[in-house]
Amino acid sequence: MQFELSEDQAELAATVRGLLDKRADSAAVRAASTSEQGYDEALWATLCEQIGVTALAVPEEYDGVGVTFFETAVVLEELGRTIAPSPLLATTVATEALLAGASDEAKKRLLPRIAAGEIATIALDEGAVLDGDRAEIVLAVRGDDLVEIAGATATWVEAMDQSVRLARLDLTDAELTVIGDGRAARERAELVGAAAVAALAVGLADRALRMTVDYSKERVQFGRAIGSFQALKHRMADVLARVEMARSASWAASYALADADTDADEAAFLTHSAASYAIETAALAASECVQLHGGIAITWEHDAHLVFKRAHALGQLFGAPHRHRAAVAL
Amino acid sequence: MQFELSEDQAELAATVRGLLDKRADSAAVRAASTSEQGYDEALWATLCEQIGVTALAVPEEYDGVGVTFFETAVVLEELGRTIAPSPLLATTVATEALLAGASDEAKKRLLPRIAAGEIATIALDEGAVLDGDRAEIVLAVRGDDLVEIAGATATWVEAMDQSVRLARLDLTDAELTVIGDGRAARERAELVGAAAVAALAVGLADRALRMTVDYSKERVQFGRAIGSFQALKHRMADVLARVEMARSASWAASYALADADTDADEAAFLTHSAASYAIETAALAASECVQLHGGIAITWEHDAHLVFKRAHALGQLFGAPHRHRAAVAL
Amino acid sequence: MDLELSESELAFQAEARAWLAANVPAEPLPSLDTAEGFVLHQEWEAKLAADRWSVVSWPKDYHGREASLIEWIIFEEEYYRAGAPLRVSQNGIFLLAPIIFEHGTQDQQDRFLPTMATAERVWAQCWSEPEAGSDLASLKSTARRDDDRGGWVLNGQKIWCSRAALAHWGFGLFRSDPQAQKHAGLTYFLFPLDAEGVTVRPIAQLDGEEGFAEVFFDDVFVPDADVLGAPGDGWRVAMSTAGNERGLSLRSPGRFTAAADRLLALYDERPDARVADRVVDAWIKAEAYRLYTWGTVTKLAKSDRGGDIGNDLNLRGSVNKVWWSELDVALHETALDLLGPDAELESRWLDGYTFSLSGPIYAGTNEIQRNIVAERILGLPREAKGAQQ
Amino acid sequence: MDLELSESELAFQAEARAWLAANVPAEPLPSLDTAEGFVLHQEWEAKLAADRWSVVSWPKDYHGREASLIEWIIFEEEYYRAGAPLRVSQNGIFLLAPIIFEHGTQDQQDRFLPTMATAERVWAQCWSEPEAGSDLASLKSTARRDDDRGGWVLNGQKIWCSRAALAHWGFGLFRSDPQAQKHAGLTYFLFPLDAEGVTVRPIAQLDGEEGFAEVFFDDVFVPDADVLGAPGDGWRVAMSTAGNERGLSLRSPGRFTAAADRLLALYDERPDARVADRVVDAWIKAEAYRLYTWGTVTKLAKSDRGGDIGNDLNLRGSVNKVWWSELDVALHETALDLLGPDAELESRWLDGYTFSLSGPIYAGTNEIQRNIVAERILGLPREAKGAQQ
Repeated sequence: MQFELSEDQAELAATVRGLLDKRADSAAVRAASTSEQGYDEALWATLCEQIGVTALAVPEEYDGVGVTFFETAVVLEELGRTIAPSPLLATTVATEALLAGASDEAKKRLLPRIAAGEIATIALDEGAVLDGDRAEIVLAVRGDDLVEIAGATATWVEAMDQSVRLARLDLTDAELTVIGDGRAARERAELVGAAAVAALAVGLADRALRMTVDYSKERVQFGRAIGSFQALKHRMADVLARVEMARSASWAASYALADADTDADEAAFLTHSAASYAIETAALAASECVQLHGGIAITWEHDAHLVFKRAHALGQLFGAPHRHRAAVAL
Repeated sequence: MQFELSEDQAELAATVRGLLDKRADSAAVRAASTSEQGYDEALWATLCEQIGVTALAVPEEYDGVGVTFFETAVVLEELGRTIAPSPLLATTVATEALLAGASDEAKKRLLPRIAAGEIATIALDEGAVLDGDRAEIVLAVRGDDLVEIAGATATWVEAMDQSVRLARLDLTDAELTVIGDGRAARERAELVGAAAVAALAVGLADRALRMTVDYSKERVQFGRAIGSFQALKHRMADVLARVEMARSASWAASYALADADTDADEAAFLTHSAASYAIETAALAASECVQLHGGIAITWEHDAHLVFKRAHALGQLFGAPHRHRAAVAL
Repeated sequence: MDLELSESELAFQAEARAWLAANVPAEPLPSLDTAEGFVLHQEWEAKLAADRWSVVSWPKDYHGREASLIEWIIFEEEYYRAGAPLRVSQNGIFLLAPIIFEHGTQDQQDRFLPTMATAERVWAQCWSEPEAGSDLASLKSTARRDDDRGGWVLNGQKIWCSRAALAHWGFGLFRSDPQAQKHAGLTYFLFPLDAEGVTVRPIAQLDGEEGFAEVFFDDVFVPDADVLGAPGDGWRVAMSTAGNERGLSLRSPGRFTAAADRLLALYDERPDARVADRVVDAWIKAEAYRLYTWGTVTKLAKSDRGGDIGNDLNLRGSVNKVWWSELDVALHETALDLLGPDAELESRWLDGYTFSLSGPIYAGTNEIQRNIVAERILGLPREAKGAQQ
Repeated sequence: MDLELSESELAFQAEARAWLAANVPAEPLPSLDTAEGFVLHQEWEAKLAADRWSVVSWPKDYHGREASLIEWIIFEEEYYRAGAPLRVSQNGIFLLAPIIFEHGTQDQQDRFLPTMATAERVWAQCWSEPEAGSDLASLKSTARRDDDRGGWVLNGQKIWCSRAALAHWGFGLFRSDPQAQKHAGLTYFLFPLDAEGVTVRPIAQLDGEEGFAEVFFDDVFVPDADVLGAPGDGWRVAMSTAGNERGLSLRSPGRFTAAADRLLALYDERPDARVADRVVDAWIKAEAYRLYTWGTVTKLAKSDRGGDIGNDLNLRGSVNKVWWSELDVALHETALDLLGPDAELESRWLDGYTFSLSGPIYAGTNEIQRNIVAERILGLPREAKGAQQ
């Protein structure tokens, strides 16, 4: 029993954070979000080549690193802290869907490409698809089938959070190939998506709290640092408590999904718990971040609104908190 | 358009408050709650004879004062402030049920007795009945009928809030007489009950806030009156805002129920709004009252727990807040 | 209690409803914080003014119709229910005009009010400074006396000046007596934003628009004729009851009941049992705010008949501010939950949501409002060192 | 991350589960704050001790089994899951014992720990004073040196002494150096509650029971042998890490996961879609707390291997205190909403509800805990005048 990051996992987190500190500051994130592709291709290349973020959960037989989804979640928590736009979320969900539902042939063909850094995504419904316009591998669940889509026309749809990329797929001229079991793929994709969002949300909430605390130590009003006003202190203390609990829930969920021995119902409960709780925590941390920063928070130059928009977006990608609670069997 | 108590209504409120200040202080309320009858018969007599609290909403043709339910609600708001146990809630609901559903004969027979101060109640379901063991007039809705019950065996059931009297009715040897339309009676009883509870809750919330504010001005910790700590100030400010809004909602609901011209749906919405909001406000005010008083709040001698228990009881008599919201047609 | 509207009030309501039905643009106008939208909103205000709907409670000489307070509230409810455009002139008509009516000279009233009513001249509020976001007592911008020219010379910087990017004139407090401390020694000035020495730098908001601006003052001359109230008396002038009455205290409940109506309509389109409770809760809170406002109106009507409840009104203003600003956020969050993933795609609700975030912040943060409620209504002790955040 | 239990831990878990299944009373015991219930709870503790389950982490010489921290948590989870009685000896084993282990003499450990483990001697915590509810630094009760008799003479009054109405011995801080300020000059004393000069006055609680008492000290003599730690060093002793570890920091999540399980069972009996969301939310929060505790245990295990995370642990204790106490209230409120009108009639949930109200108040109010989190974890500035509520 060791409920903390192992040395390897801690080192992975530190490496990613170090890289992102250098390459994903506010200016870089803004540039990437508003760029043609909507993300930093060079940074993505580095993450894939030097750290192998897309290969972590891919078994060695498919040219992957062969650790687990938990390690991927560790990376996502760090990414969440930066608000950097990244195809890792969509690619991770697609990877796990393939592992859960795809035929051996499809796994052999597609997983190595993902491990090498190709962007993948999976459409679970008719709505806009995460990274739908920049994924090189596009999957979908149609009825009971897991299908691979080639030649779809993707149209970018602008979202409030520019760091989240959504696109509508027009399948008129597309070629669909059945590559496996859609039910298994969907089930896995929905859980992994929720746990991955929880990890991003924990990182985001932590970052929002730090921003708020740092600012409230500096900002002076009425002759005092506003961080010395008890009402604000208590609100920040509440956010801290929630971030700590949310991180515990998020780690347990990712661990359960990565651990074959964990009972499926237990894993599902932990995942919905983590998503419900982490998303709400990120939303609270973000709105306190806006409120305690005051006027500057509603300016374009300041990052508070990026944090806020990301927090809201996370609540929509793989289900809102109340939907995750509704998904828990009573 | 005058959204405030008229001079007569304000005078009524002042008279009742003056009387209760003298006769329903903490000691009196505790004595009454734990007495055999569970209420202060002398005080009740005074309220009925000098102020005619049970006669207010009874038309003059039935020996009543012939004002409206709104005036009764004004009295209930004052009663709510004292936590005094009182048969007025049950009697008011029964009165309105009779006015809405009873035959002329039944009205002629029963309303004058109520106007003269007899306690009445109405059973709307199989559960424990408010004042069921001390009511001289016991009504019930059975299917589509409004019935009068004679000779029921009532057994007092102890509730957490000793100032609220509940009793189970055994109808084995009882005589039931149909006296009118049960559907009309039930509909009116449920709305009037909810609005009456809202009025009690507003008074209670106001009282809880006063207690908390007064105590936090006196109680010194760490060299300061705890009322000077901003976190507590903000919480009390929130309670104040809610009390103000709840009172507005409560007045509007009682007014709507008393005003024949008000659209029925509008009246129902206002009533469920008031109940939902006022009960939640009372619960919040009561728990802040407990928390800010600290240790003494959880002692028997202190009134904080009486306030808390009453707040909880009010949420159970004619529907919990979430049930009132559920009753609002969307 | 008497919640009936009189015959004349009902007639007024019907007339307003009919006029709005006939005149409100079918399509929402472009944002008033865009150059294009600004002009279109000015034209809309002119249209309102032409039929005496822009400032119904004002004297007839100033394009008003001397409507009663109750009529004013009725109009506001109808205005929002009709989904009519935002008021580009709101800084002027809600915040500045009441002060001009109370403290302005006849000359000032004649010069400023008519063009305000028609939105020919749009006003910006220049209130905060970089180091004094919520703490107006620590304003640093200065006004230096210039007897030769018979006026004052303004220097310094204002920030969060709403509408300033496109407005014509501004109003704000400047420190005219460097010796005086805190609230003393401030003077209330009116000034053209194209005056020599004024530089306006728009601030891009998180919705990408420019509703606010920084305004820099470099030896800007303002004649005595454009000083509102007595020199050094600016704080009292700015804080005078009237300043809040039709502003904070009566922030139209219509805006929120209309938003609640839209939320209910959205629920009809996209019913979701898991969100129903919050939909009803928002509806209830909007209604409670409307009812509470009728209480305020009743008190105001009384005060117009002589009773003095000015302070009580200011305090109600603080209760209101916390209430409507947090309700506005909750209303929009609930709507976005109903929209689900579609909420992420640009929509009217999304714009309203980002806009709602500024509510708890501007015009005195909700933290300040709660301090005011706690200290001035509940009488709780002030913070150590009288610090108030 | 590795959430597998080892073979030996699984075996320990199985053994504990089996023993509890065989021995937990079918019917809940009467309240331990009644004379009758108190004795029955003592007997239960003796039974636990006989099979070495009362203090599993203690040395074998003191009725323990030297269980690891993880095993201790496992036992706690099993204990609450089994619905076993409340621990009448909790003040002793959770709050006092860790301090005796860290600061007590060998003689004190030998004299006090065995009877504590068997509950032959039950301990009361005498912490607060009337004017120092949350503010221990302003304790006024005194300890006067008596060299002739080789000890101290206690005078003063303590309040909110939990269990004191029926307990045998008490522990608390007294001001042994009247000159010293605030936290200095306090000494930690152990004393029999039937000693000459001690008067115990029970406090009736809102649930009608007497879990707390006032204790008055009138020239009560305590020999040096019953001073815990060095004279004047009481504050440091009381605040020492160990004091919190197995108390606050590790307030058994089992208690709340078990309550959540009961809530789920109640939902099965009385399903209500309108309350489902809150039922799940409470379950989620109880689970999150359990998981967070595993993180704490991991850190603790490390520190037992030499790492110093004592302060970190105390801070986690403050986070925990706020968390479990507010979760406990929410859990019970949700259960009562499921019960509806029946909630008003006496029930286990109702008792639990009234009991839960004291959670956010005792052992340092949640306001104090939030101050600690804000100032010591987040590093936010202390209040003006260093006031801390």
